[in-house]
Amino acid sequence: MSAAPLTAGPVGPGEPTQPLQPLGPTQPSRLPWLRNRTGDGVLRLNPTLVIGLSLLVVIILAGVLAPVLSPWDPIKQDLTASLQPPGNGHLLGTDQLGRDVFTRLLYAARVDLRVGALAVLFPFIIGTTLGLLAGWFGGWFDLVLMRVVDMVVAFPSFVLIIALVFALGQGTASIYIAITLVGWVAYARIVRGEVLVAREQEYALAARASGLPTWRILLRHLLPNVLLQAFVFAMSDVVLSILAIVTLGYLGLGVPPPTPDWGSMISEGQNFVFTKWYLTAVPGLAVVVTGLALALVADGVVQRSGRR
Amino acid sequence: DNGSTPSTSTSGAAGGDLVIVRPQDSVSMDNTMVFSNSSIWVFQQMFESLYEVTPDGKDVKPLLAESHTLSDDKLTWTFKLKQGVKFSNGQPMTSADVKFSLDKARATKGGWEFLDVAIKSVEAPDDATVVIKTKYPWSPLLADLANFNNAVLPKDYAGKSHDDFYKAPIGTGPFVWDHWNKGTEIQLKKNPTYWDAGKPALDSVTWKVVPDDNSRNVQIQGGQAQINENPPFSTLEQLKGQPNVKVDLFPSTKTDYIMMNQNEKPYDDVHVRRAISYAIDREALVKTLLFGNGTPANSFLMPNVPFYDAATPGITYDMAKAKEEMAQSSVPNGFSTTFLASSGDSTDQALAQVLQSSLKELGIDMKIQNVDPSAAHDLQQEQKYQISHSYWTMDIADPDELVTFAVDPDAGSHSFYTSYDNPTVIADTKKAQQTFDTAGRQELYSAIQKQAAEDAFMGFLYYSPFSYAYSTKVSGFQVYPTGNYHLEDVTLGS
Amino acid sequence: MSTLVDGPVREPRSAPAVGTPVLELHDVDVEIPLPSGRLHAVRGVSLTAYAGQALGLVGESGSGKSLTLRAAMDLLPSPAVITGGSVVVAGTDVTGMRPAQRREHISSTMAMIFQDALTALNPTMRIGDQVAEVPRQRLGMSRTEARARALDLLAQVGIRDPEQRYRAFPHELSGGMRQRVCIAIALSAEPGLILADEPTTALDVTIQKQVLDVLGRLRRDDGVGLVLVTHDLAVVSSTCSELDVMYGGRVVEEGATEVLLSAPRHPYTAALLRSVPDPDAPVHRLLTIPGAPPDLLQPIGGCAFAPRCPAVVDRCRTERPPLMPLSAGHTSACWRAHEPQEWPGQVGEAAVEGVHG
Amino acid sequence: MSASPSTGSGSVETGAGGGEEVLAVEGLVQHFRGRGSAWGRLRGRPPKVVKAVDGVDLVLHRGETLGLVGESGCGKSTLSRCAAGLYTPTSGVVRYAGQPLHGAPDRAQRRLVQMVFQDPYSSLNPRMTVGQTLSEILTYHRLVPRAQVRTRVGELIDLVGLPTRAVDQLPRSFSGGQRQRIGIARALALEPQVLIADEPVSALDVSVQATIINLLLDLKETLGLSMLFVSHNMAVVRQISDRIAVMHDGVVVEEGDTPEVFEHPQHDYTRLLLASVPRIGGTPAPAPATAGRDLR
Amino acid sequence: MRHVAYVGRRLLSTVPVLLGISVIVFFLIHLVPGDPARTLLGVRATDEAVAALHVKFGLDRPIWEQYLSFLGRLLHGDLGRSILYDTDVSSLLADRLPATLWLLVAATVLALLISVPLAVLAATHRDRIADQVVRAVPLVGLGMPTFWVGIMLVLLLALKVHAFPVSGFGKTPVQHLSSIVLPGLTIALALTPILIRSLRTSMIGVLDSDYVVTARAKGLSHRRVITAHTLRNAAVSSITVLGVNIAYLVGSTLVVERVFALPGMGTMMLDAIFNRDFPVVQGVTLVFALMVVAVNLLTDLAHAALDPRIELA
Ligand SMILES: Nc1ncnc2c1ncn2[C@@H]1O[C@H](COP(=O)(O)OP(=O)(O)OP(=O)(O)O)[C@@H](O)[C@H]1O
Ligand SMILES: Nc1ncnc2c1ncn2[C@@H]1O[C@H](COP(=O)(O)OP(=O)(O)OP(=O)(O)O)[C@@H](O)[C@H]1O
Ligand SMILES: [Mg+2]
Ligand SMILES: [Mg+2]
Ligand code: NI
Repeated sequence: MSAAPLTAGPVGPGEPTQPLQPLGPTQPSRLPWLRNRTGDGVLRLNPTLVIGLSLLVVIILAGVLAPVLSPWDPIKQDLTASLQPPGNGHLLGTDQLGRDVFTRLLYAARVDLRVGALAVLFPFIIGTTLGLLAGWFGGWFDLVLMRVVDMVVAFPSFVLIIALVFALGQGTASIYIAITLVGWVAYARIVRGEVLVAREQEYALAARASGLPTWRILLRHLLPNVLLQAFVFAMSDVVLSILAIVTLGYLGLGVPPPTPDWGSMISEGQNFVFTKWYLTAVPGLAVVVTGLALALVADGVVQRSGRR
Repeated sequence: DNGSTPSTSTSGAAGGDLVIVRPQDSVSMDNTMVFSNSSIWVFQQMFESLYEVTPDGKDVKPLLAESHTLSDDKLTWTFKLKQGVKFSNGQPMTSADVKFSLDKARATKGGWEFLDVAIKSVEAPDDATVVIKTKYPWSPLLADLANFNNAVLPKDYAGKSHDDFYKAPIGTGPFVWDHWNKGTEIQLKKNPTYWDAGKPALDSVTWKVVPDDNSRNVQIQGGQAQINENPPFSTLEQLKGQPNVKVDLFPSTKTDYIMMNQNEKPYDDVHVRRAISYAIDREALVKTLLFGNGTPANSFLMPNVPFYDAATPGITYDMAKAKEEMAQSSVPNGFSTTFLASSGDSTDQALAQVLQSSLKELGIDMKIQNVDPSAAHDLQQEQKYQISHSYWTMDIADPDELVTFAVDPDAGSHSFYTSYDNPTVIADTKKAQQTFDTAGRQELYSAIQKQAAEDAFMGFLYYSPFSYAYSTKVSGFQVYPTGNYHLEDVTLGS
Repeated sequence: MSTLVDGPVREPRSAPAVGTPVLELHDVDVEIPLPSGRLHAVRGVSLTAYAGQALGLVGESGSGKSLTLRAAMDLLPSPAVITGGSVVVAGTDVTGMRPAQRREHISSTMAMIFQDALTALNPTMRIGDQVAEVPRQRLGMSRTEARARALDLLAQVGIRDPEQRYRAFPHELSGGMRQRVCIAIALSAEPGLILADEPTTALDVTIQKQVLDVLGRLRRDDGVGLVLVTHDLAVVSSTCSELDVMYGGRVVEEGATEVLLSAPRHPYTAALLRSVPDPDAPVHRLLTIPGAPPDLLQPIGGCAFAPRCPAVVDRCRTERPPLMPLSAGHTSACWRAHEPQEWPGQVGEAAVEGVHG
Repeated sequence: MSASPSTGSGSVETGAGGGEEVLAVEGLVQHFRGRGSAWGRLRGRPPKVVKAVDGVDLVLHRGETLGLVGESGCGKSTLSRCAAGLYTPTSGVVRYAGQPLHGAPDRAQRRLVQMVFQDPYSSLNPRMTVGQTLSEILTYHRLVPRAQVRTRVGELIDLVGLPTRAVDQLPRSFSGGQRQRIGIARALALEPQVLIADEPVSALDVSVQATIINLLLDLKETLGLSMLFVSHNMAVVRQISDRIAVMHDGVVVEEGDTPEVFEHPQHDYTRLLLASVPRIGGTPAPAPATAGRDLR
Repeated sequence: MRHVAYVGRRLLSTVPVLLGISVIVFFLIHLVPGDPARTLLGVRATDEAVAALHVKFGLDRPIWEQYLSFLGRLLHGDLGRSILYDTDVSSLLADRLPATLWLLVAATVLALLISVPLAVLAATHRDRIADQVVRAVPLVGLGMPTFWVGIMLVLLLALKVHAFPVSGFGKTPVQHLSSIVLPGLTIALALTPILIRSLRTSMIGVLDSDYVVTARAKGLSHRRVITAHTLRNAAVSSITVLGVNIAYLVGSTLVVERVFALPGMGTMMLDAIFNRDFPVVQGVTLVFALMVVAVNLLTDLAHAALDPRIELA
């Protein structure tokens, strides 16, 4: 009878004579969402992702290269040149205090992207951690956490953010804290839901069957697989955070002056909507484009991961 | 009322509901206690005092009083009341009502009673006569009586409790109470038995709360409202461009200041204050913040107040001098400080940023701390600030109200919350209160204004008018320099 | 397994006489445009299904069986499209018809059932309503008529207590019952032919048997033709009289089931047959087919099975073998179909070596 | 082979498979609580209980393959997961070499019973390469010195018949059959004594199924593994098992040597099962005695 | 019947959530710096007057005691008295509730009217031009600040076209209806991107599912396939998305009511925050939370009604 040697050679007339799909470089990309479906590590991007990423890169570059792109200082005032119409060296004219609107627009990209990203980072970390633990361990921890989530969710988040920013005083730190206190629940919910599914997947069972310790299963096996949805949500969350900041600006609670930010630019321009519409429209458009870019990136990532 | 009507025609059709839109609601109808303009401007349509401010804001004229006489010792004032005046509940107005009202006004605490401190007693010898005795000669008395806190209310609140009365107040004015949906609107109706026959023309007046600047503008254009109370200067240009909308700037007594808290170092140093005052480019502020609708201030008093001295050598923009002063000061190399600003107040925001960049040239590193308006207000009053912005509008036609408030640290406001304390100025203030002849008072007030400017206890910024936008259908609308307006002369065309 | 509750035996309205062709596919090509290229999934498939006859369609996973059926039903999943050949339904070429007309013609002649009955039933609609839908919407019956018809159909496929089950939702039924509801739905349009795409793969053997029995009975009693897609040769063997074997998007062998299974004349059929374990005769080792199925994104020069074929000769790699007749009704697409005894001994030789254990 | 519970732990019995008893399932009961509502839980209302396994005794001998068959949902997977120590049973014990398996503090012990899962698509972590999956467990269990991990991974991959370059690939670049091989390699990495295979071929195409069955047979022979093989495919079970246990509604209704069960089924359900098996070329089997039973 | 019991149980289960909410509301508002009494009494308020007001509103007692009495009064339906307006909070709320409800209903209806047809269009023309457009255009809306959209709508539809009143709420139901369109649309536009995407995704999932293929195999008309077999099933998952976004919707009334000068609870909330009118802030927040909880309950019920697989356990 055919006794194959223990370690050598394929066993039996197995299938693999040329079984594997064409392979790319052996070392796959470290960023899982940048791999394509066949996992060959080549960054073969889909059009949605390409458009989204390039828009985002343009916005980021606009912020980073602001000093190169514009000769003006975003903060320096020229009260003699207040509210100049576009032209005359000012691409988009000047604001009430004679500052170049275009320059402020560029610098605002820095501020808003940073604030938006940071305001999402903390809830992302906190919510993901809690959701992971709740989904895995269940029990009273899950029960209590979900009741807290119910409570926070019952508040219109905006009401809570405004109240918190009020309570904590105006400033970016308050914005971070308020958005974090409100925002973590979404991540906790999403990740918990994903974990509940993933933990029943056979690979999670297999990891347990292999006798691996819990922390390792959580970090190495579950987390990478549940992160996608949280990441996708984070993309739209950045937009929502920027919008929250913009709206706080409208209510006078946004990023403190003179730091340029799209929200305060919009709210400063509000009194001129009928005469100098571009003062609000252009920063408004900047928010829209950023939102579009992030949404496209999120879309592209989802498409790429093969989920719908 | 026989004030001249500046707005042209008076031939508008009678009747109609006038809708006034405003950013905030009234707080209360209690005329003895309330400080909010949005309350005052409403109850002034229902309540009338013995005297009223003249349209130029510089004098008073009789309203419910017919005439007065002053004793030689200048301590006893005797007033004859106008006859045939009825309250809106039909009850005739008598001297007993006046006595009741003045006694109540003086008895309040934390309200406007400070205006009446000089009054010793009020008597009503007969129905048509009121006698007021003062503790010492008190020249601003008529101006004080013209204030709304001294308005004439029915005796014993017409049988109601204080609280109930103010829920549906009764007065002698051209309009009577209808309803108040707190936070949204107040409506007053025409007083059909108003003593000045034929007035008012309107059927009713409604004040609606519309917090958003653009919404208010748009409502005038859309015909849902006729008068927009104080649109920001920044929106005037676009308002002027709209058909059927008229924009008026009424001379006012509004003055803006930079407050510097002398309890906080280094603002106790006059050189620092002067340096900052020199560093403020008032012309530029008028141009950018007020869009040219104002004038730089040279005194803490305003041109529409009696005894304002146009010749006061106020501090004007001069960077060189500012640096000179700075060099002489205790902090020649600058310092860092925090500006207390109200969030959501576009003027505050802009002003703070302008100041920030000017002070940078003096080596002063100024941060902006934004808190919401009521917190800002609290912090100013508790003097928990370093540098901040505030403004003032007169309520009476006499400078004493403001002068006491601004330079007398014992008057309860710690010299406009700056703790400014100059004995000469204080002495002059007291003397002026008891001086009756115009020339004498002028001399004293001029001295005060000059000294105050020299001490730079505040940075006087600018005088600005009251802006109003209204539908071209509205005629006869006029705002007085004190900020109040009379609606009995207003008519609505179709 | 069920005894069929006797309902009134109905003559299917449109059932053609036994032996007439209901569905003919001529050289049908199906392609799927994908970002990575055009996937040529079905490559010139021709087959004919007759009324009253059961035709089996077997082949490896991905060989294009489902797409062939769905092409016939005009139900290709987007973005798949028919790019060549013609589909003739009840004697009429439907390829040129307007979509609505085609839909109407096809669905009044043929019906389709799927592998997973749970997903093939609308989870939010009562099963009775789903069965009554065609009579009500398409056959113009009144509400009560349609209901009576549905009850009748449910009884026909062996659902007990149809009155009571009428109001059930799909999730309240067992897998076998669901699959039979699907059959009832398929029957509701009184088709001449049922296309069944792996209707029993999701079921276990006992229930599989019940479902196959229902289908068999329909064929015998009502003359309803059947095209049965599966990769289980045993199922085909006990159900179908004719068999088509597909590989790499083509039909590679065609003929009577009995003949094909006893004397396969295509190496793939032979290999497939040998890799199926026999419940009655365990062997030492099963035969396996080395290698992977062809990449349908690429053009295939010769025989698609050549890279895995033990009997491969040079010609196989360069020239594609057409379906060649061997005997009456038996064709094979292999250059060496005529000499099965010459095929080299494969590893599968071991398979007959002896009973294990 | 007897279906009776083994008498006491560690007792040695000889059956058709021969050899000592390695894995024993004794009186195993596994109930699942239905989801129930949070409110119901607060009020202590008993949620619905699913009796997936309801009192099963089984014994697996060294070197033997025990086939477990039964209809869908009868509790096969639950039983095998319990047997692999993945679930805490409601009652009853699973013993490995006489020692209770569950709650065993010794990870060396637990690794001796390993499992291959049914679904080749969900049983591999999609974000770990084959090499990572294998070396992770090797490193964690210190089965080989760190320096040799890579070599050992290569050996394992070789053992299940995958090419060496598979090490650096993610699961999604493998076909179902190849994935199932990876799953087997993962189980074998821990050098188990007992392999529990829960329907390892039911998701696979017949030709691929054959390669996996052959692989398992070879491994069993070369490594001397004991195996619990779960399937609902009678033909496959017959091909691979020495003994067979038939499960129905959470209990084992019949157990015996494979040819015996196939040729002389005792229980009605077994007969129904066998009668339903389609056969190539065979005339359809005669209807069994239980025919006509309602289908749940 | 089973629905009634289910609603009852769901209502009971909201009790701990509401209690938690009351705690958050109460303590949150006390974090806000500043003294409501001072804010109310104004510039020259004496310390005695402030203290008296403190006593009147119980602001002098320890905070936990204030909470307990707050809770006690709450149980009697007493939300306290507004410090700013010196009126019962409950009567203030009663005044303001209609406008907000009108707004929310209008927003939801408009959002559905816009998103359902577009989602159907996109899903049935998957990956074609119509789909791309329907998917891309609302994305633009995702980034637009609500107040800005509001202003733009007023400019366009009220001032240029005169189709709707610029702002305000009117007095009669007919006036309410015409005044609520623009604000409703403003919120709806913010909501549609999310709704369209979720509905489109679930529609595509449903359209790809075997039962829709079965329905098509039955020869049913396209219209019937969409209405009877697709929409309802797609709605099952989208209704949850709508429910989740209700909180967002309620939150956006804050800004939208301000832009359109609607006398609703959102404007009252902002006023109250700016004036430290604690009882009003508490009252409004509670009512908001109640509304969110109620809507979530409704969506759960709708979900259960649409999907027979849901067990009402
Ligand atoms: N919607 C689709 N998108 C992309 N490729 C598809 C799609 N549907 C089918 N294919 C591909 O088309 C080929 C044929 O598919 P088909 O479903 O007809 O195979 P099958 O023979 O039915 O296989 P199975 O036995 O697995 O059901 C396969 O390679 C499959 O991957
Ligand atoms: N984690 C769980 N929670 C609740 N019920 C479960 C769980 N796992 C299994 N069950 C239930 O227990 C019963 C037995 O399930 P099990 O998966 O063991 O059956 P099986 O024989 O493996 O079926 P199949 O052949 O379909 O895989 C089923 O009714 C199933 O729904
Ligand atoms: Mg298929
Ligand atoms: Mg199972
Ligand atoms: Ni052997």
